[in-house]
Amino acid sequence: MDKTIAITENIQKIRQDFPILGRNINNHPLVYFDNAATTHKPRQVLDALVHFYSHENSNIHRGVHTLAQEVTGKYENAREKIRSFINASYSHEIIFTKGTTESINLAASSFSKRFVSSGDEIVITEMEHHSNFIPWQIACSERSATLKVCRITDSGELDLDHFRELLTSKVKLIAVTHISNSLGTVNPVKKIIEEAHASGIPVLIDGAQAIAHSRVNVQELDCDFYCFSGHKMYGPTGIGILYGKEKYLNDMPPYQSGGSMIKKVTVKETTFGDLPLKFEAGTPPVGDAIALVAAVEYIENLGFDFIVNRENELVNYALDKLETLSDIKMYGHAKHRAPVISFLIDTIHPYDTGIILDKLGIAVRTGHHCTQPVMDKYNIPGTVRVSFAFYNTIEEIDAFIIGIERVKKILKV
Amino acid sequence: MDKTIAITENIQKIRQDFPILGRNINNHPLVYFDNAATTHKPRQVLDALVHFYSHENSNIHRGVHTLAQEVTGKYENAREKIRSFINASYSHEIIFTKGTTESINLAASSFSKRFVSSGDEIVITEMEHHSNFIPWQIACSERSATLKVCRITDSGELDLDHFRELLTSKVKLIAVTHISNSLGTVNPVKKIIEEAHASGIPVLIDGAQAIAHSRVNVQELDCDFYCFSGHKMYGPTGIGILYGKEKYLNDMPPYQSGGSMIKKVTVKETTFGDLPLKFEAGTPPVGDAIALVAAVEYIENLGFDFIVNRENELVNYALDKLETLSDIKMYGHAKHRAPVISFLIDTIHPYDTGIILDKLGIAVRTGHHCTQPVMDKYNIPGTVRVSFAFYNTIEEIDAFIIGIERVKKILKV
Amino acid sequence: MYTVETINKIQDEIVEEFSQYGDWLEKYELLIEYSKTLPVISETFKTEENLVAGCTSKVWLHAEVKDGNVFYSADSDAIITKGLVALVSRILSGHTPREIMDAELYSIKKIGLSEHLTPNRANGLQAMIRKMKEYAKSAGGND
Amino acid sequence: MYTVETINKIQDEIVEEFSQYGDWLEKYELLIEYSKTLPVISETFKTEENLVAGCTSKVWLHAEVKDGNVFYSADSDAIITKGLVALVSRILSGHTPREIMDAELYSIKKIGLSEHLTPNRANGLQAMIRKMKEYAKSAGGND
Ligand SMILES: Cc1ncc(COP(=O)(O)O)c(C=O)c1O
Ligand SMILES: Cc1ncc(COP(=O)(O)O)c(C=O)c1O
Repeated sequence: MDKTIAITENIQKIRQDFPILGRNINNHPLVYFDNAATTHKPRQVLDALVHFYSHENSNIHRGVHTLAQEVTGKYENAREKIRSFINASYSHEIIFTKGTTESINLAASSFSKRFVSSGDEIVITEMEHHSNFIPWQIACSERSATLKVCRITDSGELDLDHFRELLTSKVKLIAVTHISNSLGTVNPVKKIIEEAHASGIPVLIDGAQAIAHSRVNVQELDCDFYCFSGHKMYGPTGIGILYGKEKYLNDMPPYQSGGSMIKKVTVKETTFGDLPLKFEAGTPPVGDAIALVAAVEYIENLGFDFIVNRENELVNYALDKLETLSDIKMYGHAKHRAPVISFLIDTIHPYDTGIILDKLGIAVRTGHHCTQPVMDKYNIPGTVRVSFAFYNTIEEIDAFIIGIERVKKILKV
Repeated sequence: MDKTIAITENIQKIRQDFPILGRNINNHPLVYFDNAATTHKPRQVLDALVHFYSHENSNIHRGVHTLAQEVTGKYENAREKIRSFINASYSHEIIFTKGTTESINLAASSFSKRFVSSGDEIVITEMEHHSNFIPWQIACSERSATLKVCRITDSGELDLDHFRELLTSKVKLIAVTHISNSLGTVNPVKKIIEEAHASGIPVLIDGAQAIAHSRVNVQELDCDFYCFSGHKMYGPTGIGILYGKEKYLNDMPPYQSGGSMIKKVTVKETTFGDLPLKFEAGTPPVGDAIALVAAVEYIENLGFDFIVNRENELVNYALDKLETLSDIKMYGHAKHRAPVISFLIDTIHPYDTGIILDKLGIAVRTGHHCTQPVMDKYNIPGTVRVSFAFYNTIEEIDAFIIGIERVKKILKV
Repeated sequence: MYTVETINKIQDEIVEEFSQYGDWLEKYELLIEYSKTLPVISETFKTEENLVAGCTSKVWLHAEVKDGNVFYSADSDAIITKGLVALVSRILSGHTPREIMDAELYSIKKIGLSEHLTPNRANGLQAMIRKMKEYAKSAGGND
Repeated sequence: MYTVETINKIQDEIVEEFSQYGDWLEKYELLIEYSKTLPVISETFKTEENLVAGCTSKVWLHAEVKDGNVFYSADSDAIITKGLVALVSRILSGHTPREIMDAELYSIKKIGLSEHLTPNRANGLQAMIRKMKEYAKSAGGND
């Protein structure tokens, strides 16, 4: 009892760091269950942004003046902070991009130019977000390679038998999501990487949904690439990370080209600089990279022990409550799951559910969640998805459950 | 006299909007003459950023909940604001990117995939920033096309005779900078576009240096593409614009792929959405796009009449003062010039000049300014570059001139 | 002029009807009632071409001309969207192409459903209206 | 141990020398004086390979071993950079590979030039020191 009160007080304190959580929507207090789309930002992140722009702002690299030196240092410190956050071996294995989508596009374009030729194969899975699907589809079509798609089971888990069948000598890379954004499945990526490596195949992990919800250790996973977005980990939009093992990044050609990433430019020929700048053409999102440090620090201050416990508590409570309702059909029943729940109410279109919940101040995501192949598999137009962050509360879930009852009543189920 | 005082008071008021201008560097008040690298951000822009993240934050598109709707609306309003700022015909001709470099990479990759084949030519100029140089070099090498480089004259202007010679039927596109970032030259882009169009050749303008310093009207220019960065126009880092005429953008294949830019994804095939989303895969830098509106409003409130007058006054004063000094060699003597001055003091290395000036609190840029071919032309390792914004003052220029004298004394010229 | 007033007369009736309900809940319930009055598009017309782009839910829209007047049939897999298309269809259906093209749908705002009119609204109400007017145009509104 | 002290003795002398100058201006003037004492690299060694990467200005660095000791010659097109390389060269030149590899260049901070030590510093002082130690290593510091 005392412990519950302590946790509740703690959460109330945490919620104060997120000013937006105090908003009213349609005369109801906002219940924000769309954290898988984007998380909110604590004051600390905004303070870092404002401090940067109002006291330090400068372009980076090669400037000799104090501001340029300071900001270059802070930008490189941000890289080092991310390195230590995911335990990469070297900070030059951390490439700043504008988000997961760009990270994967970079990897798909640049890796396949170097390592994929006609007749080769790339393996992805049926549960990939479009951002980890289409870039490989395009890369394959450009290199006359074949895209192989690993099936998922009815419970929304990877079909590991099928996966093993796909591991032929033609496969040049496997791209798989750490956590499914539409089904909540946590994939056994360590095992997948082990088996892939046993066949000499490198693995790219789409970590967009994982990075904020459990400790990621790229050396322990031994993944070859890992991608994520700042805005899904309490940081600003416009910044993301591509982690890549040095041995691959070194061999891959640049992706974009322009300022800061060259050794020598002449009309005849251009030679490119070393990692990581080779992959960071132009002025990077310096302010966002620096503010991302504040997001990492915020997460580290809370600690993943707390975050994982808290989010498990929320998702388990919500699952229990949903089970007490009739006419709810869940999509995704993985044993190991993230704080993401996809469902439909009877034959009610997810759009209708979303509209009514919004009228009650409850923000859920509806639709295909950029995973059309998953929806095709289940032959549904989409789902209603709720996704939690540590700042959500049991009371919010109760309000959501009441909301579901009202949806059913209004839409006469 | 009264007018001067009024202007001075006005500038002092404007300077208050830029908190960083109050900083001391090495015990001297900061004199920031590195505006061509990046400009500072007024409070209004920071307020917009903070307001967005603390009251509105949400992912965009397809979300039916209120926050998602609001933010999608604001994001699309930002697009409309940029459209009206540069007077494009349609807001779907405005593509949000992370900066000029990405805008040009997108155009180079996507345009050339569609319109450039073996044996074709692309024309750029000797004064291009690497960001408007290397992407075309790479595109040409990928398409077995030839890159032609228009010469510049000793005074740092385009050699228009050479330009005309280059306009053959093989040329598929001309990419040229509006304003040279290392020489300050304002190119006669309207004339260039006219002549190119007369030969049926589309023109891309690199507007990175122009956008904040004079009114850009893309319909009047009739350019086919126009690229610029938010951070050089008093906006945040991580956001940029590619303007393209609908007729080209419609025909060009997507650049990056992923969420938000598709019509339908199946394992067999993906079909892409319409403009502008076709070119905006993944979560865009929403916060930065929205804050960019505040930057545009700030510029519009001041007005280009004021800005152009003010910056001309500053650059002319600085040029006059520099002329009174001995041993100064200027690079770039264009008749029509921007508030950018490149020079060297006798044989002093620009790095040495930069270091000493920094000790005096004066921030200048030194080096090749990402225009190595220009430095090669003049056979110098780089220049010292001062670049002004409306918030700079005559007193700052005086301090800079005194600084130059000290550099000469310390380095014994 | 008289004909446009007819469209507006229907609009005024609808505004009147909705004005009897105070809160959003009752309005939505009425909208759902509307959805049941929609002349349903025949399955053969549920083609890719007849889909309205820009809706999260699917909306199929078909138009037929009888005696110089345009009649709409439609369907949607989402009931609120279906209610919206039924509402607009009740306003526009049965009028001449010219009348439809000239119609200004002020009633939607007055009813208190203006939130659905923003271009970024995932139900694509604006897109539906645009498509209805396009049908009218190609049915002879060019006179 | 004795030998590292020799390097440190030189460092202490330099710290002492710089300590007589209060402000940055005098320090830089002294640095410029240092630049004139640098054993200048012969033109034939001004190769791409001998360039120190990561400097805004060009720095060429060469090392020779005489009687078991390493001697550096260098040049730079920027005088302050040249002063820095002269300073470090004065400290390290003439010592054994082992001594050079073990040397800790604490003097630079003490002199008040620590700003030049940040890795992002465009003069690449850290890169220079690294390259000098690499030369020492390949000259036999692996014993
Ligand atoms: C699993 C997964 N991958 C990739 C992405 C794309 O991330 P972003 O839109 O930040 O580029 C998302 C975000 O929706 C995601 O959930
Ligand atoms: C003329 C010109 N083009 C392109 C760029 C590249 O802009 P960004 O670094 O913002 O991508 C710059 C900026 O330095 C520039 O001055």
